[in-house]
Amino acid sequence: MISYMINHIPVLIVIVPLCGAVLCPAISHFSPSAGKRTVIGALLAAFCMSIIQLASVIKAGEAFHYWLGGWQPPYGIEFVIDGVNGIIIVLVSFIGFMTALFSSPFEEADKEAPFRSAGYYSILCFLVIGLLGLSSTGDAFNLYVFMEIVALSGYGLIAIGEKKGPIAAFRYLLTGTIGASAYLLGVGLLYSATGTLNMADLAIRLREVDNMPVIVMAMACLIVGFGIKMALFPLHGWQPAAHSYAHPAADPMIAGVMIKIPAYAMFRFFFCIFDSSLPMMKTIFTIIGIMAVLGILFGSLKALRYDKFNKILAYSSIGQVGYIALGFSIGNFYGIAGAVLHILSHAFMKTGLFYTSAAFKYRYGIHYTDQLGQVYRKMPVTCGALVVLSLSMTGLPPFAGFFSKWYLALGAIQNGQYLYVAVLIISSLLSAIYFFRIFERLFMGEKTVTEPESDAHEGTAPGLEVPLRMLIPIGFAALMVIALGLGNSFIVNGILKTTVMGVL
Amino acid sequence: MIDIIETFLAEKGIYMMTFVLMGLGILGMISCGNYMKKIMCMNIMQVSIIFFFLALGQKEQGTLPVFVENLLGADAYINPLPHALMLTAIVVSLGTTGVALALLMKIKGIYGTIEEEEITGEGWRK
Amino acid sequence: MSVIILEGAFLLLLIIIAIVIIFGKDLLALTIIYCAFSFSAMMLYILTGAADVAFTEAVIGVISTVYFIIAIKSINRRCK
Amino acid sequence: MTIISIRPFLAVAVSLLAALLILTLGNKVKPNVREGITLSAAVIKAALVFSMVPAVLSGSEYYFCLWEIVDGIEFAFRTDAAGMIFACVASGLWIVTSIYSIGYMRGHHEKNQTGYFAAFAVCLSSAIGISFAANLVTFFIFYEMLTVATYPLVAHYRDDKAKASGRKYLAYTLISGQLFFAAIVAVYAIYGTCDFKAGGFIEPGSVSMGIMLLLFFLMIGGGAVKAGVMPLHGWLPSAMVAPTPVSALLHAVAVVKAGAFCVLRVVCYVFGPSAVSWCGADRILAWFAVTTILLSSFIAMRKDNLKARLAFSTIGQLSYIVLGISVLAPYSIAGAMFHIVAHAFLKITLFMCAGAIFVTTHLSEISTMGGLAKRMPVTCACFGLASLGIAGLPLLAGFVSKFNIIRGALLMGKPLFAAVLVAAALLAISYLIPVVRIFFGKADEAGDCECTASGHAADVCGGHGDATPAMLIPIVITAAVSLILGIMPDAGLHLYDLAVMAADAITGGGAIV
Amino acid sequence: MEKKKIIGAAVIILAAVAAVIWAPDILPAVGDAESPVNSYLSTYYIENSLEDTGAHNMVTAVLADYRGFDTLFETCVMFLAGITALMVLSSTAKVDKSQREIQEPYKASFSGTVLDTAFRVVVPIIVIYAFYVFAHGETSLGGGFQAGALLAIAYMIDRIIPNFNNSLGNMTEEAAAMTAGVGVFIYILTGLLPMFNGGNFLQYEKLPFGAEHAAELHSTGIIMIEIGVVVCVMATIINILEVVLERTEFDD
Repeated sequence: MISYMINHIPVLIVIVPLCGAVLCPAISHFSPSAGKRTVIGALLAAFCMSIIQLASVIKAGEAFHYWLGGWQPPYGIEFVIDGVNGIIIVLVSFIGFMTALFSSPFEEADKEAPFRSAGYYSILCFLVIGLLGLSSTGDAFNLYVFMEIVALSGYGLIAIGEKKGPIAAFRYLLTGTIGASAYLLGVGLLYSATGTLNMADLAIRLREVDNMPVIVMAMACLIVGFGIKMALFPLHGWQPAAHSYAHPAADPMIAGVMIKIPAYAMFRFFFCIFDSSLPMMKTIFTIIGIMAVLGILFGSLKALRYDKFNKILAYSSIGQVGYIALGFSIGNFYGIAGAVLHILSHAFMKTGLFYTSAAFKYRYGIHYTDQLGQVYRKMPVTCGALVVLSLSMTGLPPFAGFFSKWYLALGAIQNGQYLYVAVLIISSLLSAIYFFRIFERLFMGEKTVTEPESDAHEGTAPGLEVPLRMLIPIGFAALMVIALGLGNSFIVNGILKTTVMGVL
Repeated sequence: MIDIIETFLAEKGIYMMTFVLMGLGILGMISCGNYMKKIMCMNIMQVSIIFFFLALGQKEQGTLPVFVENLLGADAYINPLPHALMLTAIVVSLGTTGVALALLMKIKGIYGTIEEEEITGEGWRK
Repeated sequence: MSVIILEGAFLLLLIIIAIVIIFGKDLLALTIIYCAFSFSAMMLYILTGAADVAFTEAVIGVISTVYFIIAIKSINRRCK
Repeated sequence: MTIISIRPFLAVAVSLLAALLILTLGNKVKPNVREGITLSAAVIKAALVFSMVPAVLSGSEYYFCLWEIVDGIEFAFRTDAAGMIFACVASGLWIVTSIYSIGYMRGHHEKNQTGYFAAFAVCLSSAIGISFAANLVTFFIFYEMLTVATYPLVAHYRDDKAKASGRKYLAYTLISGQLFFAAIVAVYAIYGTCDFKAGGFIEPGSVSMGIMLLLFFLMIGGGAVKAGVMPLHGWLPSAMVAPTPVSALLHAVAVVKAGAFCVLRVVCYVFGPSAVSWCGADRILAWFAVTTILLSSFIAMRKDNLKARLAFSTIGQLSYIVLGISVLAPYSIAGAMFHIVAHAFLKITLFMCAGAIFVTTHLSEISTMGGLAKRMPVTCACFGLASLGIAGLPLLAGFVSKFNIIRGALLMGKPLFAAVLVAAALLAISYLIPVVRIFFGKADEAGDCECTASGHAADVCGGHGDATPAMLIPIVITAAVSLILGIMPDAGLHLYDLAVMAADAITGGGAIV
Repeated sequence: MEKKKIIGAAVIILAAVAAVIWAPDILPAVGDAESPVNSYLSTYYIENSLEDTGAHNMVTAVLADYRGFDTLFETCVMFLAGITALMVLSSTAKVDKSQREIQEPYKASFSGTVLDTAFRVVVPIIVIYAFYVFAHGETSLGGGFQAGALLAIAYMIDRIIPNFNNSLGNMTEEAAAMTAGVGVFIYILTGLLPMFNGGNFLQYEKLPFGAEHAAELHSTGIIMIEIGVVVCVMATIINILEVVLERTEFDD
């Protein structure tokens, strides 16, 4: 039975959490915390399956195709799992599981509103499902549906956040719908030129299409669609408010992973479908490059102005997404490897930072960095993780941020784009400024933290600073950043080389 | 005269109007002050894209894509694929409208108004 | 009068309704006009031969119009 | 031939482990457990490093590759002669500094000592990592770790002055670090390798003159900031705000020496003498060094604060090393390397004396230290000895290295640099000997320690006696070692032979005449 | 805000105009049969959708069978919309109408005899029509979504018109969300069943019920997912309706 289930893993990774999410409201009607446990269990199962899947993809060496409904690809929908999205699926399911674990203290199943935590967990699980589907599907329209699921669960999680949550969610809803419709228009144009929706089939038939204008228009729509979903520079209007007012426990997932997977989808479209010999690909990549460069500088500069912890992290996300877009616009092997590695490392970095911000909010209700004075005495582990993650964000060596910057810089220099290297350096210096400012306030500020009089959070074990269910994800995030840093050549050579080389 | 208009519409007219409708939808979403009108314009934009797909799938003498015994051959029927896709898109647009209205009521509850100036005017950006 | 010209007419109707919605002032009136918009979109789909989609659009047009009207109950009708 | 063994990595890992232990145990444990960990780590590390010296002396090298850190480059350690010198100095002096800082911290009732000792341990591990790094990427990883680990030490007192100096330190080091990073990427992209090779892996004509100069000065920028070459030295005097053991570490053992070592690696192991002289970069570097030597000596004369004066003397002394390297003669390179050793022992003695004086008598301005010798004879004697060594008097370590650099400069036909070195020796005398004269001069009324007035417990500041033994012993040891090294440079660990061996490897055996 | 709006408007109009002038000559003329859209996949769907799936209505065949995975996640979008609306408004207090009905027998001004009789006549027709649409999903127009929406409309009429002692049964928003969840779960079950029988996810010919040729299994599969879709769409629309209705003040 088990060995039989192995070759069904690509779809089971999406379907098992889907059952969990769908039944969570119903189960929680009977016993309040049962719904929560099913979701966490389902995500754990998905994580283990994704590791098995990644291992078998590396062993097999070539991509897996899973035909949904048994239909042959151009007629039915198929899942394509190769090296790149294998590792991204592991990332998404791992962070999804950790965020679900992390948010259990936030969503205690209180008696009078049992539905509240069940609803939260169901939406969070849908967000993870949408991201898993987004990164494993091989069909253009199916990608739109998964994008819509990610968007809707994003609106939900942002709306149940802080006081300004609904406003941020509403603005995100409007921009998100424009993005999704732009993507749909792009797919429509490609469909009008080729007649198929399957990505592999699309790539083959696009070779023979000679009328260039439709492809250019489709690319423009795709860039706008992905740009809005990724919060790339000119299209990032919704992102700062959405990330700083979202639900504190779901924020790591939203900020860490939700804006990264459309970047992977952009890679899938611009490298696997459009062949790079097209004349206008150069101009398309330079456009993405310019957007990325402006985004990096804008994000880093804007982050200097704010001292609300989440706002700084939100603006630095705009910069870091710019890194990923920069990697893709560089286009050679090192550029793409750097971009994918940055997707992984920045996901852990940003998720970890938002974990620490949520932990500060949970224990002391801290929103602003100048309330952080001497907190490290009471919360040593969280602040230790904060230090590790911030150093990695500024791109200092032993951590993962440095190595993805290394590949990006190497790709840029091999391409002769010295402006990109300069931008990488300037942005890491700018991010050093605002992260070391946080260190100054944290370690050297005077004591501004008042111990909460009644320990309102009885969930905290006596010895621990924050409930164990929150400490584990924080610890894992910091450890993964170090592990990714030191083990990055395994990822680049072992997993990415075969896939990316096949594409270039 | 009629067939001149017909051929113009066939090649250029229908797509022109679809894109103008989409432009109007997005324009409405940006420039309308009232959040309710923004939702309506969002729906207008989604309808225009749905129509764009359906216009692609049209056939001159094709009948409805329901199988009839004596009619054989592919060009007798209209292309069913865009219809299936657009069913999904319409249901998604209903879902989005439902969530948007729930948000609208929540914003009304918090701010007491759904005019953008009154809400963003009080510096909610901080 | 071939199908294409009817389609063009309905599309023009849609554009006019869109302009009215953008510059309209009274929300309740706009909701009714929005229902008309949904109806003419349905007619358009029938003309392009998409009966299933037209059926769904009709039903969903009715439902979203009802939602809008309920929402207006708690929002004042006038708007800038 | 190369011996594959894990010892170089163990040497680096020991103090990282110690840092982790200190951080986890932290203040849940009595202070001397924490000091115990630091001391034992220091001793183990020194033992590991010294155990590798005989093999390196006999010409073989230890090589250990952990894994492939970046696509194509390994995270590898190689113990060549130059690396061995810096490692011996760093690990040897760590034992001395940790004993001294235990005494200092106790005497001065410092708070948050866990952070201090942990950061200290990480600094030392990155110093050893820098010395044993086999390629530019590993070197850069430990170089930036050193920057980050030194920041909490510089900003130890956590008041506004400390924050400002910390910010300044970060600004200088991070900016130059990022430029260094860009240069490393460029070198790897152009040459496909970044492993250190004695004599440099960049051929003179491979790239146009402009690009070669650009790459050279981007890389040198990284080293020059830490080595305090004049335009980039701003952070060093302001880092005086840190407690004295930290200044001892900063100015004598780890940070500045890492900067000098980085200049050495870049000039001799990346670009190589032939490439550097082809693009004329060595003359530019030499002139920078000369201006630094002269300017810093003049500034040092006017500084009344003892630690500030020593800081500027360090800036001057380090530019000796930079000058020695940029002369590119085998003798001058050997002299420069040996000056790393000499200056380390001499400067650390001076700083420890300054620290002892500060703890015992709370005096920091030289003018108020009249007649101190009567109260603290041993400290002042060692201070005198070390300052003579700094001035380059024969029979002391400073003379050996200076003599070699001058001999190299003359051989290379650059008499002007030799003249500068001699002038610098005189200047050194002019700003250090007055201090000694004040010590042994007459005691003006402010000489006695006001600590009795401010109610210090008598035993803590030794009343009218010398500093506590925990501080005195290290001072005497380092003064003695600098004396021994002066007489027989090859005593103990044959550091001088190592220097000559490295210099010959760099300049391809024959002395470039 | 003013400047931003005008710039935005200008950009959009320019884009629309550019697309309008530029686009037409690159898109296939409306209605011609040789365009790639009408020639590549659609011929396969038209020719063998009857033997493959046994459904006369090709759109339902494509929707439920060829691209059944899309429809699964479309129903998930509906379920998610319901849950999100519920979660967003769960913190605003409901308007309690209980005490108003007790004091004086509530007589809604607009509910005259005309509306009541219309309500009694229309609702049964809608419900019957909905079941017809559901049952005929394959052979003629119709399908899960339309049937579910029609049932929801019936519930809506029943919920709004009579004076609040609605007769057709009263569904709280939580109950609606749960039934929507169960509906989607039915859909997933039909997808999982073939997996135990050697097929891929949603491969209807591997459904474990006995049948001599595959087309019959396919139509049973389509019917089962139609049930799931109907339940989910109906429950979600009712859920959003309840959420919004409970929190509006009907003071007339």
